[in-house]
Amino acid sequence: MVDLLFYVAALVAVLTAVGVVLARNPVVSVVSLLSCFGSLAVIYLLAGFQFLAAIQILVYGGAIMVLFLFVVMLLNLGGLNPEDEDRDDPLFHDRRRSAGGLAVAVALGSASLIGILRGARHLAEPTNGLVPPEEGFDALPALAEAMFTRYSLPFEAASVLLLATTVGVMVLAKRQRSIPPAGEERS
Amino acid sequence: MTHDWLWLIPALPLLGSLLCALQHAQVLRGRATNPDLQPGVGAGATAIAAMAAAFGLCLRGFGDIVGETELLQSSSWAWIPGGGGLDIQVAMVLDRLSGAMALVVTGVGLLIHVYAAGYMRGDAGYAKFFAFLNLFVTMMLVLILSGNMVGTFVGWEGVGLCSYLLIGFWYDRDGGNPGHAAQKAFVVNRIGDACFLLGMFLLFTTFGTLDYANLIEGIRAAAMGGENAGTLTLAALLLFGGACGKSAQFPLFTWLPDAMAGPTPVSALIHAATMVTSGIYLVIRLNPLFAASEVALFLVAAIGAATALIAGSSALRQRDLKGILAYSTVSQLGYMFLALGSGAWVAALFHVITHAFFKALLFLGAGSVIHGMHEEKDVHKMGGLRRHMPRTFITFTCGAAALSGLPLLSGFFSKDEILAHTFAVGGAWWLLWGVGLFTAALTAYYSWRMVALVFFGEERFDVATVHPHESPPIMTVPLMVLAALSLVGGIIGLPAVFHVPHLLGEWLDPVVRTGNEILEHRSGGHLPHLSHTMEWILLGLGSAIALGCAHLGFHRNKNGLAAEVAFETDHPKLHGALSDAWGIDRAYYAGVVTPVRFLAALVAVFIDAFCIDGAINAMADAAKRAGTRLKAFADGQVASYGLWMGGGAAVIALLWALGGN
Amino acid sequence: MSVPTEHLLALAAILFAIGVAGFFTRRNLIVVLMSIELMLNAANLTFVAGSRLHSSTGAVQVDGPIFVIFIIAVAAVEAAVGLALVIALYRQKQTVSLDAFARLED
Amino acid sequence: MNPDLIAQYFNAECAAALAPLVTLAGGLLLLIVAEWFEPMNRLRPLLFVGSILGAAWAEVALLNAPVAAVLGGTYSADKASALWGLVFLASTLIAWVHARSYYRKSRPFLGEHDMLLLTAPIGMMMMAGALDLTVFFIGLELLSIPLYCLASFRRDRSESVEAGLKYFVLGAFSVGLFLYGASLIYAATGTLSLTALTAAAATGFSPMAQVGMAFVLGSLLFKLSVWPFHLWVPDVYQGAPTPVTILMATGTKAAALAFTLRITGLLPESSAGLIALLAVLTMAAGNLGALVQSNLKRLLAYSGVAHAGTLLLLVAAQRASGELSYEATSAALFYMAAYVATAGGAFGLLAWLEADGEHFTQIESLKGLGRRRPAMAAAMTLFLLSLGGIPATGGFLAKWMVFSVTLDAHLTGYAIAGVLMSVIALAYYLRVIAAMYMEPASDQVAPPMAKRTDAMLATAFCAAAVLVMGVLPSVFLGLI
Repeated sequence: MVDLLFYVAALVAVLTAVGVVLARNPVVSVVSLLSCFGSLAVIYLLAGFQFLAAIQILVYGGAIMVLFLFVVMLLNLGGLNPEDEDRDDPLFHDRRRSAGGLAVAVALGSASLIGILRGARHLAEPTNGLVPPEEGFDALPALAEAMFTRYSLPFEAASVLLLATTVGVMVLAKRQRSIPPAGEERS
Repeated sequence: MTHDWLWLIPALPLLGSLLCALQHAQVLRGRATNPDLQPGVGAGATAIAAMAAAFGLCLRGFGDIVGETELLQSSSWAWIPGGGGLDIQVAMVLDRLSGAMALVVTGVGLLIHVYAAGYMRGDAGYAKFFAFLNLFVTMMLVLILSGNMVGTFVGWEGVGLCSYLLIGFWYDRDGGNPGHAAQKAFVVNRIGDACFLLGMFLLFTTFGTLDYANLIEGIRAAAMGGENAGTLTLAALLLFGGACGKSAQFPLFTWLPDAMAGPTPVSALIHAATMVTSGIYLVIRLNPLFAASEVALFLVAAIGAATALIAGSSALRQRDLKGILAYSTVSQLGYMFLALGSGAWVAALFHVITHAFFKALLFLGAGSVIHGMHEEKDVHKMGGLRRHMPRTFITFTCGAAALSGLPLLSGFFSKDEILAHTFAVGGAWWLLWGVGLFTAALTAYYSWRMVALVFFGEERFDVATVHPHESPPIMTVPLMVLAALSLVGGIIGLPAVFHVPHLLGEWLDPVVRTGNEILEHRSGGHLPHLSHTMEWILLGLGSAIALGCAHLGFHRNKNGLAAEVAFETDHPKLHGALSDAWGIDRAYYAGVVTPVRFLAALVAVFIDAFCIDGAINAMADAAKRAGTRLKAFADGQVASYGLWMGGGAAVIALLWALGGN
Repeated sequence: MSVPTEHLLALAAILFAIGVAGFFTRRNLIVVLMSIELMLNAANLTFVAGSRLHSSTGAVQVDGPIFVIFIIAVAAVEAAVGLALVIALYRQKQTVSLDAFARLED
Repeated sequence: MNPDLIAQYFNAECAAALAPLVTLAGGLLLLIVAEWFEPMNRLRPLLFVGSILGAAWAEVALLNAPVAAVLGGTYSADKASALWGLVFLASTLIAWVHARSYYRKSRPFLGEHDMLLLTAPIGMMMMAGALDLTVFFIGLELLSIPLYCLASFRRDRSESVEAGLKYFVLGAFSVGLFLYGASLIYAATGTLSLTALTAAAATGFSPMAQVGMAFVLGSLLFKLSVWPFHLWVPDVYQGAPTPVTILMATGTKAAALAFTLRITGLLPESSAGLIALLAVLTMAAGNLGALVQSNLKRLLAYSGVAHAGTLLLLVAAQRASGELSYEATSAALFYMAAYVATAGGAFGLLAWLEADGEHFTQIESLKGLGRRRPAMAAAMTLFLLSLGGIPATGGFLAKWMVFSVTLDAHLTGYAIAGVLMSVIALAYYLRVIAAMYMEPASDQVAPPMAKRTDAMLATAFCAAAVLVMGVLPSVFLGLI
């Protein structure tokens, strides 16, 4: 039952991911990506990482994707703007580039798959029984402890990162203040 | 005992250089407010004083080593302190070889500085010129006096850099394209420098030291024990490659004739007397290394002979006065390498010294002529100048006589010693001896052709507008000193048949002893030797050839251009080949420069086409009608960059995914 | 019955490849950014699978899940910066197409 | 939480190790306060320089009492990372000084500019000191995010926005590669600690981990600007405001190199040849690319690519010899210290010229600079010669050390190729020198120049450093 749920979630994840890439309308892409993240959250849940599932929904779904949607709406890109959008077929508007891109994607993907399949034999444990988790699997306490001891440096640094990002984004996105005329400007 | 004052020898010209640079800066600042301001005239005096002081110190050091000590050494300075195997201690060493070289460099350099003070008068970059010139001398002294290969390399690169600056000194003048010549000189030199660097690395990895004294010990042990023969040969060849670049040997000599675009004192100092001899210095310094390898010796001799012949023949048909001298210099440098390849280390240095005298003299004399002729360099447009510039005429003729090897003059003895040695080695060297002898004939011919065309016959210029005048004493006095040296300089190396000691040979013996021992060891105890009769025959042969060809060259040309014109019409192809230096330069352009440029352009286009799209963008702009289709080509630069990145990562990933374990 | 780890890892690899494909083929910057999010999520999934693989009931291997949390934080940061740049670009060129910037070249 | 646990992690050693980071972060907070609190506004430069100097002081303290590993083995402040820290701080300070004169006329967001600039070295230090992939990753972001913003800081110029976007898009891609690679390594080995990973790699990585390593290496090569990951370099260097280019060219590269050297143990043993090959190709791409440039910023960018190739030789040498040797570390540190001074000086001069309104972008426009501004031209010449590796400059010794390490690792052929490449390199550096000294000035009249004491001091500092490193390298090598 649980493993069936996993395969359904996996299928949805793949289909929606393809949807992100193929959709002509950015809004559709955003919604597809949201569903993809949702199905990944299901998988995390199945694997016993409730906390990750929660922040996947809250942060990814609730914050990041809404940000995307917001920008799409702000710039009014919902409709098909012939200048911005891939006119005919989003994948093949430029055959050379797309072919190259697909080739690289396939190469990277297959390299990973080969590594995974060849590496599976090297894995320490017998490779089954991971989904669903065994009884009493609870990652949260250990996670919290590590986060505030061993990982306190990146944790604090992440706060500095957020601060810097706030500053940087404000500079980038603020409407242009009037800048003194091009006295020292290059023409 | 350490002699830390040795540091002063290069430091003094460096100080002079800095002072001149300061004066130049003041000139620049002054000119901003007053464009007519006279350039910093104090610079010449400063530079000359620095040179004189350095010369004095060299003399003092020289006096010290004439006594019981064989060499003076300063305390060493830890340039790169050891710790991880790399330990470079730099020290100044004045031994018999570097002492002699340093004397020539500072002595001839001093004379040239004096001359330049007159020659460059009124030039806008007067102070700058002396700053460069003093800096050059500094670097040359570092090259010579360093007791360590790294220090030599510093000087090696430094003189290249100064040469670049000085060749391009008159970058803003028309004709000759000095900027291009400077760049060519530097890049060709750098090819040699790369070889030098590699050879140095090789020696370091083999012997674990770059200190000359230790290195020579190591080489001696290896050569006597017959170890590492391949490495020694390779190292010798690489270093010889470096020497080829700096000393303008085939096939790297093409920069030297172009380098004549620089002011004439520069040609005299750098491209005749000092920098170009640094390759010879290096080989003498490492003589055991070369002595240990038959292959290296033969290659050195063969390249030397080939260079002598090619350049000597090219000098025959040049019309540019400095061009004749330039090819002649290349040819004489070839002689020196011929000597080195025959194991005649002393003869090579002997020729370095005499050549420094007479070639500096010739260049300075040529400068005086060109100066008097209002920058005319074409010998076809001169003639009859002996009446206008008597002092220049007499001194110049002395130099030409020495160059052509007229009996008993300095060039005669040094050239004869080289040829005698080559002959004595025998075997394949006999062929090289023949080449050398033939080149000697060419040398005599073109020297006297040059004298005849410049100073004899009718005035072939417009007497109404051009008034040749003798140069001021500040220029002619150095000429006279050099002329005297050219005439009698040979006494330091009289041949054995004269039954007087070979002064230079005895002096240099400690330096070349190891090399000779190795040569002796390799040949089983037989050093090449000539009987006195044979030596007399060779001397006679040399004298006869020199006198005969000099006579021929002079008489065919003393009455005007008839012989020149006749040759040109009779043998147009030969004339073209000779005046073009056998087309080697053009072959370079076709074979090396153009392909490299093409490669660079190809890469540019390649990157553009795939990534930067410059060309395609331009096309798209130009041909709007192609519009969308071409734009599809031109779009997505970021994606193309990413494609290369992703592709690179994918290749590595696939390699490692499929590899091992 | 349970799901073998390889399947989780393979799912991640497929998602990663789809993300890469989207990155290279799309020229709408916003969609390109979303493709990058897909790549990051593939990494997340692999970390989760790896953590399960190397955990036992008593001792949870937490390095992976912690990295996931950091990745989510950084994804937010990158999205913010990326979208700010999108807005800056849009102000200049009235477009969000990658083709709009190809001026820097020689 | 358990107090013992806290005491175990947050001890005096930890405080010492993190002191430079904390100083910079504190400076950042003070800068924010200063921005918001009017009376403190004028103190901003003081705060910036103060925090840099404070951090430098903390690094020097660490140099005398290095700390091997803190925070459960996730971060180290050993001697090498302390020295790297000093390199980063110098690079940041040079960039900042030039930014001050670059943005001299009142520009909006200067406070924000300083804040972003002060964040970058925190990230670099985390990268250099990381013993754990998580720490490295956050450091990487902490460096990259400010740089994205700074690169597009001049939003009035489309080139600037473009540069920021290109850097960002490709940077985000490389981060994706890194993360997926790290996750594969983790899935294969169950650890993210470099110490544990090195031990695991010694007994052989599984193919999965090796693929992961390939991805991680790819993202590092991107930051190092190695062929074929280098294509963004000329565009971004050219478009970004020049002071930011200083930081990108020197600091970022140093940080990426420091980390790459740390993880060479994780690369497959057979990869030394591959990396050396990449190094030589990078040198070729950089040098040939530079040969045909007419724009000085692009030329220097390509030359930076060539230098990255030389540095990569060091990585290959270290992989080939199998362990982090003293020579390799000192060569890397010396090379980057010299490169910070040289490239920092050269790009700094460009920033200065640009701020003065000289139309500097083309080599053409440098014509006659030797006459117009002799001191500036002399400094530029010095920097170019050092980049070209002429003896008696820091650049020569740096190259020398790298090549000797390479030879010790028996990568002879690659070392020879590297030496030969330096011949090509000289050709284009000389072209610039020739333009400055040997070609008559173009007609355009240079505008009246304001005295820029700060930029002048920075240039003089760089020039002195280049010379001292060339003549008295023991001053620097003694530190290592």
